[in-house]
Amino acid sequence: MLQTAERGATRKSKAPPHERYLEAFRWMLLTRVLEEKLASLYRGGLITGGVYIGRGQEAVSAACGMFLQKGDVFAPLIRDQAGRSAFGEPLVDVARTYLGSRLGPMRGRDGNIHRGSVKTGQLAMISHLGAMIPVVVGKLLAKRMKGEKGFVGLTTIGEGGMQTGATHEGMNIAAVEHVPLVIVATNNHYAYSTPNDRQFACSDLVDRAKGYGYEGSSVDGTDLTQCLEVIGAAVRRARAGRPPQLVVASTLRLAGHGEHDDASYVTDDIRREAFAQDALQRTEQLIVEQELLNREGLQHMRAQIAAEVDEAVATAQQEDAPVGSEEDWCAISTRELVDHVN
Amino acid sequence: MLQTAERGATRKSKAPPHERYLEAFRWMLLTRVLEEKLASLYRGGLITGGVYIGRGQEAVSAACGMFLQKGDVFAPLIRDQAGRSAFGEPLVDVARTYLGSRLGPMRGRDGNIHRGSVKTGQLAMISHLGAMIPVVVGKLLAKRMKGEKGFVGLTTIGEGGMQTGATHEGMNIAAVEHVPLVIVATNNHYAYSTPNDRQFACSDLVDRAKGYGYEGSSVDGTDLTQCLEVIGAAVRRARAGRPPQLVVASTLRLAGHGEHDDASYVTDDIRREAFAQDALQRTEQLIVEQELLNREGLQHMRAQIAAEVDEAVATAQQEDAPVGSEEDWCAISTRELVDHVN
Amino acid sequence: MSVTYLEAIREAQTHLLREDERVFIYGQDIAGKFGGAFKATKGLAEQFPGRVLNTPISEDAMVGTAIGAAMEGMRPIVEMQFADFSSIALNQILNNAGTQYWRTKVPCPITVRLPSGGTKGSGPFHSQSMEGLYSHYPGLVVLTPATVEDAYTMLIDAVAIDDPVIYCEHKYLYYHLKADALPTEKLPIGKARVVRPGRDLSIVTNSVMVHEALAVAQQFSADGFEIEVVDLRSVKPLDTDTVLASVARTGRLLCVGEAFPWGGVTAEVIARVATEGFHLLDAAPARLNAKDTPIPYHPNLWSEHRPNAKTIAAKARQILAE
Amino acid sequence: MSVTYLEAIREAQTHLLREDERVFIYGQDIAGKFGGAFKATKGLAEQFPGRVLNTPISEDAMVGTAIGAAMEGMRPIVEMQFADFSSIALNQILNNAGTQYWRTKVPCPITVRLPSGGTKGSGPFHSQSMEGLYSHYPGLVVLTPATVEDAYTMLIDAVAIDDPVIYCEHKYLYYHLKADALPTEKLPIGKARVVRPGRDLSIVTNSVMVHEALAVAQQFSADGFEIEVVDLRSVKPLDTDTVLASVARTGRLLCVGEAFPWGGVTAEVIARVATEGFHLLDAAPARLNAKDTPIPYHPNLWSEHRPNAKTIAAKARQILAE
Ligand SMILES: Cc1ncc(C[n+]2csc(CCOP(=O)(O)OP(=O)(O)O)c2C)c(N)n1
Ligand SMILES: Cc1ncc(C[n+]2csc(CCOP(=O)(O)OP(=O)(O)O)c2C)c(N)n1
Ligand SMILES: [Mg+2]
Ligand SMILES: [Mg+2]
Repeated sequence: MLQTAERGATRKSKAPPHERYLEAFRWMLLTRVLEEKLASLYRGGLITGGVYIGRGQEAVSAACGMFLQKGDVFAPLIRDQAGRSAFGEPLVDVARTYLGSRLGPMRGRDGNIHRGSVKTGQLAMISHLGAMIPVVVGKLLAKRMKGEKGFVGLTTIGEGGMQTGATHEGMNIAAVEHVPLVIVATNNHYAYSTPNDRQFACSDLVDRAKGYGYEGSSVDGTDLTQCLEVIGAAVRRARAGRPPQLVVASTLRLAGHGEHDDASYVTDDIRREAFAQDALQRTEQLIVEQELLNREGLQHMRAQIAAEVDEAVATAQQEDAPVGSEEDWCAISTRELVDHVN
Repeated sequence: MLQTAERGATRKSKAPPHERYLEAFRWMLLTRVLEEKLASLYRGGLITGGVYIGRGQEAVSAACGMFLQKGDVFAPLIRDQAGRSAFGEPLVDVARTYLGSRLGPMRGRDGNIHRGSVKTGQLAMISHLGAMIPVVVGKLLAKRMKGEKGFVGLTTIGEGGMQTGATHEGMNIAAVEHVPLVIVATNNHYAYSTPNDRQFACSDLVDRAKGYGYEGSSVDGTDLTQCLEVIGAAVRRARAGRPPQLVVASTLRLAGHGEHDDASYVTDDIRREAFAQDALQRTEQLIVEQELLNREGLQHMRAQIAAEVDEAVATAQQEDAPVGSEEDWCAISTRELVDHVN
Repeated sequence: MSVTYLEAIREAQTHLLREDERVFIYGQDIAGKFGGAFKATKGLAEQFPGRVLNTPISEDAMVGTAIGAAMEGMRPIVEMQFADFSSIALNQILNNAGTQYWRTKVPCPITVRLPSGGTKGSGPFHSQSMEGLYSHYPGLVVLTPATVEDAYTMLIDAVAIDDPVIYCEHKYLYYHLKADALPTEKLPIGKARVVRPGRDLSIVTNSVMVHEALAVAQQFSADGFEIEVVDLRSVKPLDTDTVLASVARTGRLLCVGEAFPWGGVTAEVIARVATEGFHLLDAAPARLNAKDTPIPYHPNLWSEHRPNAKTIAAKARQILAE
Repeated sequence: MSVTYLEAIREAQTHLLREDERVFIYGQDIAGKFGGAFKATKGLAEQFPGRVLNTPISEDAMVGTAIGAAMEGMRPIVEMQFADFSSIALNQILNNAGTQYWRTKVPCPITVRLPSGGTKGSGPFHSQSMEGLYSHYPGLVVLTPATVEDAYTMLIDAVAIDDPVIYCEHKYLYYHLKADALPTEKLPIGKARVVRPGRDLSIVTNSVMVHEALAVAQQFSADGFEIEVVDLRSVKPLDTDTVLASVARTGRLLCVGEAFPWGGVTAEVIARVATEGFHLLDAAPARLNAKDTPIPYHPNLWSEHRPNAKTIAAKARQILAE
């Protein structure tokens, strides 16, 4: 759908499903099940801090994770569980972080959606939107300097986050450095409670691509086949040395901003738009229609996933929380340079 | 040249010169004479701080000032003497600022290019590039809230300044607020010593317009007729309630970044480009060719300008400098809230 | 009827929008039915059409726009969604708002509301106390209301001030603090308040830590020690006179703050007392701040990271024993 | 042969690029023949192709990119064109670089060079001293070399440190300060230096003000007063021990800094001495900073705005008379 994408087109994909369609579906389903579990733990008061889920964006996110290889850089944001899982994040990392186990990748120092780890090649985001983009650029630049080859970096952003100065500077510097970067921007039509018309005034955010020297593509984020094709192609182009890629996906956030938010500001009109379809439902429907999996197959997958999620949660729940009095209160790694301020 | 501008086209203007062509030329010439004087004062050690001049950009800048009316907002940058003068900045304000007179609009507190004043409707820039854009947006928003009508705001930026986060956020918020803003960006092919290829990677900065929901136009900044037409039209469109306007002018900076800089990094190749022409020379040539003014007329104008500039400088030179011991060291206007830190 | 700290902020804004047509509010998610991440503007957009405006996620431009509007005669209030995101707007705040009047004589009456300070589980990027950072630079007034009453009157005063004001409202106090009614009296901006008189030790503090200090004072009172608690209210200007008067009474000083330990409010207060009131001190002054690491997410870590009644009490005991 | 402060910075970078292939330099106008607004990288791009890179005017992205590269094993040096423009990168520095190791265990060895401090005619936006601002937040090492020798060794050490370092080089010293040769010895980072021993008064200071203090010490020596001058060198970590030892010798303390007066280095030093060395003090400590306004452009105003030998001497006289 490079440049010439039909915007908002929601016709049924005519093409046969992408070869990795089923795998993607599994990541999507895993995400849905996991996030519903997290939401229910949150409602039960068992999670401290916020829970932000990717409901409606699972197709986009799964595709983001699936085309990355070992050695690639992935900087996910708050609605990227599917991509995180697809790129290899163990479920127990998720559970440990949310449930405050001291064994989680952030050791209780940072929480929930801010997790990341060297082991999984996933950067731990800071909250300030757009700030991770130049960090990915720097990693890619360094890899090139070190003589590595064939790598890409992928990071995600929302239509709201695209309006930060950090995003602009990061997108531009990536193009100047000609690093193999893919930015997948999801316009889910809300940034917290703010609709598009108070966020930007261009007719389509993919129009930003040209102004940075990126190649731009649009994708219906509720259509998994398209997501796999378009994001897969963008990753391939970046890997082949083309300029940075901007993919703009269209969806509706099918949840509150976080689980504390009832999203009552989402209008009925917008819920009737084509981009408001549930990507997971659409995918499942196609799977059933095209008989990629039969009922039992589906049921089996569901049961397996539920068991995996439950196990991860159960593991984390048994683990100890970090203990304040044992904490190593030292912000830098060079211990002899710690400032002894009283 | 809206949207469809032939890029880099440098064919001679076929159209008859703009009706205000001669007036514009006078502002351009005034600028050249004034800035040469400032440069020579600087070389003579009579100016503290930097001297930044607009050589090569006089046509763009003159056009920026000429279509503004009383009540409009103008936020000039460092190469905008022509626009400042055209919009009504008295020469003595310039001389007083550069020569450190206590009677200058900045009272010695800020210098040279940072001047501005309520009286002339010209904002005093801070150095951080892009930071003035949202300030103009705020002024326009406030004017609308107060019920004023028919106003516009115009601000300028360089191709380097366009890469700051502040510019991005400011441009975007202007479009979201739909304020009558015109941004005139001059790509003079260098940001200090940095050429375009380390500054951005799109093929033309006017391509940014669409991504913000702006109307974009390109202009040959060495061609005064085009500058008057294109910038005049952009100001008219903004005033008529069209979306914000981005005009991208092409020139070469025909001086050092500042007068301290010999610009030896400017390549010979680039000096041979069409955009490297001297706008003032081109204008004068056309004036002579088309007999808009005869030799005496030109000579008279020159002499008059020289006299005005000399008078302003002479006035400022006789005035006292600010005195440290008499300075009112108080950063806020609410005197009872001054912090008495020792 | 009772009114929370958060409601007081909303009521102050209602009052301001009603009484002064120059006032408007600018920020992320503050409009519509939604009324802000913390609901500080709930209902205001409907009540005052066109004067409570949602912005893009552009902190720098939000403040830049407010500066322009203020220079044009308006009285914008900018709501940051969290204080921590004001790092993006820092350049506009310090270098544009903070220098505007001094450079150009044009007043710049913006009020930037910073939902500040730690709460359980908020982590490194939603918990910061930034008053020290803003106070370091010239040209700003920096306020840290600690009570419902102050939250109300100081916000109204902030908007009336002809200079840029950084108004640090503490998120922990939003719901935890209640008063019977909105205040009918006020202490002017720039004055600290002796919240509890004492004779043995002055605890000088601000914002949420005022309440921890009061708890400690209460507890020590049972043992016969009378701790005086001074709520700074405004950290710039800082009311040195009231602090010195307190130290003159008690001879002992403990400064407590929730911010990071290097520099900031507690260092400034101690520096003032040491330089201007050295002979009033009967013992070494002391300070207690958060630890010198990012603010941890996990409640177990967070509660150790910041000062609390227990650690304040321990410090107080030390000083009293000297 | 002689070497200036600026040349020392260039030589340090030459050494670093030569000895450590992980090092690269990233900044505006630093490459090509041009070699930087102050020529701190002059010749380096030619000598080390591909390792001295011009960036767009994007301070936030410059630092963000450096952070990513550092996490990937490189040792980037970021040159800000002026310290004042680092306000744009502040979020990346404080919230990303400063928290990285603590949150993720991944070290973030970036060095950010800030051409700092006032020079004649530079005005509000090209003169700032930002060490206090950066030191307030956790996770950073903040250095302010005051001599040619320190400029050289501390920059080399900075890049070797596994944590983010803010290296504040003073623009006034670039050309004004000369040494005979590059140093062959060094004091480790984190140690302050007693530049001149004394017994009557300790002046604790950093960066350019070390030289003003030395001038005053010299002058007082003629009157029989021996002033000890302590150069902090590193403001975070701050070498409290050396400062306390000095105050133990002299009993009197004056802190001098070029930055704004509220908070910052001088407040921190006084707070440390007052809290940890109260009984060492024979008189009230004092501080002297710039005035609490933006930094003026005009030389007549600028020279009154910052501390100088005259105002330091006046303060010193006051303290000695107590
Ligand atoms: C610089 C910055 N400002 C404000 C926030 C607070 N915030 C967190 S998520 C969010 C909305 C993001 O919207 P969008 O980018 O569209 O992503 P979505 O949540 O829709 O996936 C906001 C305002 C932030 N994280 N960073
Ligand atoms: C945020 C920021 N970073 C750095 C600078 C220093 N600086 C001043 S002018 C300039 C070059 C500007 O180039 P451009 O925007 O193309 O304008 P030109 O000078 O070519 O007119 C730089 C880097 C600045 N003023 N602001
Ligand atoms: Mg969104
Ligand atoms: Mg330029």
